[in-house]
Amino acid sequence: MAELTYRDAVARGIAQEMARDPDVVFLGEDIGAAGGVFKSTVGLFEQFGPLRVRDTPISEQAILGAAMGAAMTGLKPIAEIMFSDFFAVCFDYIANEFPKSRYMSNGQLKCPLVVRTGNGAGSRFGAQHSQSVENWAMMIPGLKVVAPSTPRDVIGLMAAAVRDPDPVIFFEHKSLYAMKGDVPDGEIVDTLGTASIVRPGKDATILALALMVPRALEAADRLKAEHGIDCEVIDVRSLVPLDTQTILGSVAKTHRLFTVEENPRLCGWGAEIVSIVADEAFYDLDGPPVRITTPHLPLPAADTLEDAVLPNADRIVERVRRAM
Amino acid sequence: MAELTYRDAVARGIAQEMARDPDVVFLGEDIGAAGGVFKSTVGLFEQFGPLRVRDTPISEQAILGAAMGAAMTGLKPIAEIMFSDFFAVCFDYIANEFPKSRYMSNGQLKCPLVVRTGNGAGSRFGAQHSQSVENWAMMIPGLKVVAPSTPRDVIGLMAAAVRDPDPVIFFEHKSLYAMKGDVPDGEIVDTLGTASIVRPGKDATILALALMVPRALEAADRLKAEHGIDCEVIDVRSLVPLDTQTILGSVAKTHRLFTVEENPRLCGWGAEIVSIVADEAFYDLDGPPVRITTPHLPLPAADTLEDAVLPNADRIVERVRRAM
Amino acid sequence: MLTPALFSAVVSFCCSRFAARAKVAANKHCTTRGNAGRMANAENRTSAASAGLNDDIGEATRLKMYRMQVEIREAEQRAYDLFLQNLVKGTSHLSLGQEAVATGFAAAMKPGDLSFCTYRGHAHTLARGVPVEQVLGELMGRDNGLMRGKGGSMHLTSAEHGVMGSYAIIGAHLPIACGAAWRAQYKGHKDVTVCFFGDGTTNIGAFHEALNFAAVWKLPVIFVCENNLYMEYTPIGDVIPVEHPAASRASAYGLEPVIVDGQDADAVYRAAFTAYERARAGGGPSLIECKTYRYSGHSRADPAKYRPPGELERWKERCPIKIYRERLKQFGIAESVIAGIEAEVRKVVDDATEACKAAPTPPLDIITTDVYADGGWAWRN
Amino acid sequence: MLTPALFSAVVSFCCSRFAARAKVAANKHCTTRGNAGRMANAENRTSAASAGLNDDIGEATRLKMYRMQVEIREAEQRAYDLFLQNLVKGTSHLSLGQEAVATGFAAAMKPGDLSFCTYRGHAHTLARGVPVEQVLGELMGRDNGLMRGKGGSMHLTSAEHGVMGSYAIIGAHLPIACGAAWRAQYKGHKDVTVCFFGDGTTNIGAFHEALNFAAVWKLPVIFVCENNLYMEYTPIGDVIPVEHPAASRASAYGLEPVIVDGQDADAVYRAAFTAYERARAGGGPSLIECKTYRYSGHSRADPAKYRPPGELERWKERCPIKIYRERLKQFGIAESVIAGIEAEVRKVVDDATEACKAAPTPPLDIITTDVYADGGWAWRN
Ligand SMILES: Cc1ncc(C[n+]2csc(CCOP(=O)(O)OP(=O)(O)O)c2C)c(N)n1
Ligand SMILES: Cc1ncc(C[n+]2csc(CCOP(=O)(O)OP(=O)(O)O)c2C)c(N)n1
Ligand SMILES: [Mg+2]
Ligand SMILES: [Mg+2]
Repeated sequence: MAELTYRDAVARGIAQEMARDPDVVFLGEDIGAAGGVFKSTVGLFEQFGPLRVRDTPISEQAILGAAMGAAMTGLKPIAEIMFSDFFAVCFDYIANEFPKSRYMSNGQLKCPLVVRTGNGAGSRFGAQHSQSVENWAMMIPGLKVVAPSTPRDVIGLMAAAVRDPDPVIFFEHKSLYAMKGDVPDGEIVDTLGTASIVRPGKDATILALALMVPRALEAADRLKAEHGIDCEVIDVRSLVPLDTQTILGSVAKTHRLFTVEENPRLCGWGAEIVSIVADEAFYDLDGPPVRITTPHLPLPAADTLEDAVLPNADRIVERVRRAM
Repeated sequence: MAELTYRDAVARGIAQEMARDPDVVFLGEDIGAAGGVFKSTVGLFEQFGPLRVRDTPISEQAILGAAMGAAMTGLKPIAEIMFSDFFAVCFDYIANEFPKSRYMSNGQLKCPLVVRTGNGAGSRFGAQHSQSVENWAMMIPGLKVVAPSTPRDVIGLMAAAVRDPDPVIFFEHKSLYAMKGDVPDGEIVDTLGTASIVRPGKDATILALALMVPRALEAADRLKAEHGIDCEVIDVRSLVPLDTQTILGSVAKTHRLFTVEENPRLCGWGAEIVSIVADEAFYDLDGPPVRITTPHLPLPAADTLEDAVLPNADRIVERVRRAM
Repeated sequence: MLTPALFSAVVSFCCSRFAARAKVAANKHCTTRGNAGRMANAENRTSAASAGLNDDIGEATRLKMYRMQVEIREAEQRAYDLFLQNLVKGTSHLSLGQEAVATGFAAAMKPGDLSFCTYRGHAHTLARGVPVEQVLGELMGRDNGLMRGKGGSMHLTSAEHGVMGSYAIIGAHLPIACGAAWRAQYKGHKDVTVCFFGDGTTNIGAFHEALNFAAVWKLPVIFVCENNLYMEYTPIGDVIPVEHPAASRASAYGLEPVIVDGQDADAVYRAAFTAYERARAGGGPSLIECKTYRYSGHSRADPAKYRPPGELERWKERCPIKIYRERLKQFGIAESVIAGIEAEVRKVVDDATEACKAAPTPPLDIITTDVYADGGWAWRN
Repeated sequence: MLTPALFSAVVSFCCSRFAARAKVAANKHCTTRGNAGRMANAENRTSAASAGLNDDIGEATRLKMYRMQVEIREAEQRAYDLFLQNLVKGTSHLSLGQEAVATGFAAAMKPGDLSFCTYRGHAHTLARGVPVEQVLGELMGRDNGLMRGKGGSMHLTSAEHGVMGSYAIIGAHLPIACGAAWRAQYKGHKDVTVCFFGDGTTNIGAFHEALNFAAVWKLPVIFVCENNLYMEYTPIGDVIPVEHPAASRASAYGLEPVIVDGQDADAVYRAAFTAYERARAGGGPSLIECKTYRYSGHSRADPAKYRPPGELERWKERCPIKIYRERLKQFGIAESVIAGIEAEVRKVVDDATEACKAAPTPPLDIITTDVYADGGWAWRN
């Protein structure tokens, strides 16, 4: 067991898989000798060399296209898109190529790759470098989508993603890179499609993802201490496959549902889950399911403004208390 | 009053606005002398000339970027992206540039433009030319999003979109181009942000968009005739702004909600609306809100397969009947 | 502007090299030159350049190439007939008139070499040996189709033949082809990836990213621009500020401009052969522009009214099949042999047509297969 | 490869033209040449080329350009100090060492000309006359910021000064600049649009689409590549297969390659002037590569350890401000005048700093303003 930052966990997760399988290759902008702009890939270039850890031009379409072509023909590429906002410049691969080639070819082609990216707000980078775009990936049939919230999950889900035979979009949260957590020694391999109950409770279910998980946990503690409301907090972890069993099971127990989403409101992941719960667990619900999201806005840059728009423990406490 | 196809309504809608305002310009691939690949812009080149109706290279980023730069500085461009699937090659403009420049500049910049595009399935074009991607636009804060279902609405909403001071994404449905409808003479100007109740009813609310509207109407007729269920059908028309008043008002009356969505299921527009209704009208609902969507799949090409995946009247009838 | 004079300086004329056996040094391009107008009238020159030079290609290859061109022509004409009978649904983009390009490249390939095609990919798919029945079956949405109807005309794929997909978003497959070539480079495999696309495609961002990427990484990939003079309905000259959509851009990627007469399968074969050798020897990518012309509209919906009068006729005089038929005769192949090939091909296409007409539509349960590698489509537990 | 020899043939050396008043024919480029290594040692040559040639630029413009370079330098150094004091939040990308490019272009602009900048856009914003206080205020997230903190360091915008935004997605603004230029062309306005970007940006798809589009439509837009030798932390030479990231690509768009010494504001001014004249006369776009260097890291997070030893020092010898200070003296400007400018600028920056420190943070209610043109953010009724 060691204490590791989320940032270092990224490098360790990738290293674990590259050491295991020589077909795992890694490409992206400034990921090599420079160790990545978030310093989350430090040491990989030294350990695995320039043929397996390759710097690219600023050509996101080429990066993802090359990853796909390599994946189709036998490699297991990990591609970095530096900020998830840049998915917009290479979205054809994410939306039209990776997820459709197996289907369109009736199973002849495969696309086992991982796209990892820095997602989310909190760094005062403004509207084009701070977005939470998990729903951009979740809405596309054929992709798998994960977003870990702890160093341990980073490693375990990275391993699961690399070993998965389908394209996986791997969202790292920029504001979690400095966060520390305990990580067991040795190989860690997790399972895609599994949510985890990070705080059991009986009065309400709170679903959260990535940076929102610690905030939901803080809120749950305060709701218990200050208002006697005992919330179950679930780290959704994997949007596709979605662990609806765990979610529906929790709602069946607590009878109340809250989602805490960093994405701007419209068509966020919480909307999908609410629509599933409202359909399949309607009679379990004792009250309206409530979504706590970043308002439907571009993100402002200034620290005071950015802090005011993201869901935080205060807002979660206030919203849950009011609803219950 | 004249009978017009949806296809011809596009050209008439654009012509109406170009005739009114010399700052309205139109650009896209093969839209000029060729009249567009769907022949929906026939005659505009002849009427307004090559300076106002401009063919472009196959450069979707240049098309949308140029539209934006022109809009910022005083023109009112209409840009065609031939198939909405191609939003993926120019998504940066749709997701990161159009909708954020006003906000980031604290109101200094403006972006009054329209992107019109052929959306939706039914033409046996396969997975990369048949998608319904309204949710790709709906999820982005700062955009407005409309999807007309009749020739009259095409003209009226086109006028509203062109006159609107914000970026509007205008989804034309490819399988509606041949559809005919009555259109009044003279100028038609509609209002963004208004849904329309296209069939009043009292037992259940069915929300539909574009090609799904005629299918929902057919289903409603059959539900009435065959099962005595009297459905109110609402053509949502405008996803942003969203006419939540009309929707919530209808649910308050019928106490049941169904959405009919052509988009693949996850994070579709219906998810958002269900989450709004479940939160704000929970106690109005007499049963679970149900989403009828294209399954979460890439679209198959063969006619028999494509027909089997899209929501149709049979499936709507069956699903509503089962739920009631 | 890159002036014609400058261009001449850059391009090395080496029609004469066509005379030599195609053992060209791997890092030197064999380059010819022409433009649309000239091409249409260049039959004499081309024939002259090739006359008496049967040795570097050989009779077996030539007969194979003739058969292939005829098969593509017949199969695509059949596809058009079937469309008129409402048996081909959806769209389809034919290569009538462009057969020599697919044929020349496929003939120069080795097994294991990979092809990346566009929506206009029937020709390239057939040229790699995929049976006509499977191609027509796919166009007709039948269960015997190459992808059982799930992909359709624009996405023909046959991994076992090295056809790694047909792509319908302009330019998307150029970066993907880079990736396939990267794998070969990384693994030390000797296969080469070829990627076909049109003149209009040279204006999209992915083209630029792929060419730069391939050149910097020295990937074994060949980019083949089939310049058929039109993007969809717009002449290519209206949307580029240079003379040649691909060749005029080659130097931006440190590549030599290469222009080939796309109506002459021998010329294509030789250029392809050289580029394959170069790529296999580690010499990196090539960008080859083939001047050609499509006889039909852009897609089934297009009557092609935008052509200037006489243009189609001029290019039909340079029909690749006509040229090649004459070539075979020049080399002493008997009319009966040629006619025999034609009859055989026609029978293949007839039989394929009947088989497709008789084939069932796919069972509906394949709709939910192969979204994911587990065979299914479950996005939830 | 575009060989050096060929390149020489393409580029017309016309340093001598710098001697003439900048009345260059609008459709002919004034072109100079150099590369990174040579530039660093080319001080003598450059000075020589400019010596005694004060007449085509004039003292007033020169003093303005000196003041501007000093202001950019001082303001950015202050931004860095404020970052170390944790008063600048978020990221920031400085142009220390690149001041001559922004200055030379801005000085050649007319009112109404439009600038499109990148995240590394403080220099270009200041050069158009935006007050230092508003720039620093934005970096510090204060209510006196140019966009009241809503945009941040990477999105400086001042429409009233013609600064039509700073864009943080690589390449995105090149097509947008085309649109602004299209509007001028369509309306018959005489303004010209200029778009600044880096060497690394030449590899992204949007660059290619924009250059082609601008050239085909003959738009009055100037694309300025500030080649500071690095994309983020990777040397540009590692990611392009040609010598010059922008100039080696010019011919792909029918444009002339133009390379300018980006450390010499006079050279930049002259190249800019020529390109503006050309654009205003309907001669279409220009692509200008300015060789320059950034003294700081890529962004505030970057210690720039990837530089080879000595490189920074060599380039610091070619500091644009040092060069220009000497130039002024050569032209007989008194040391006291120069020092006076420096003192004035320092006071401006000091006062701005104090004003920003004293300024309040923005009120939270602006969070929900200006999403839409109605002033609000309502997506529903
Ligand atoms: C990104 C994108 N934009 C537009 C289209 C529509 N489209 C299909 S084919 C085509 C013309 C392509 O021209 P070219 O590259 O010359 O190939 P050709 O069809 O002539 O073989 C266009 C514009 C598309 N499929 N993808
Ligand atoms: C599409 C996209 N990819 C990557 C980045 C991250 N990024 C920001 S600046 C930069 C380097 C740009 O290099 P260059 O064009 O040379 O400009 P410079 O920063 O040197 O001025 C990169 C890769 C981005 N902002 N947008
Ligand atoms: Mg073409
Ligand atoms: Mg740079």
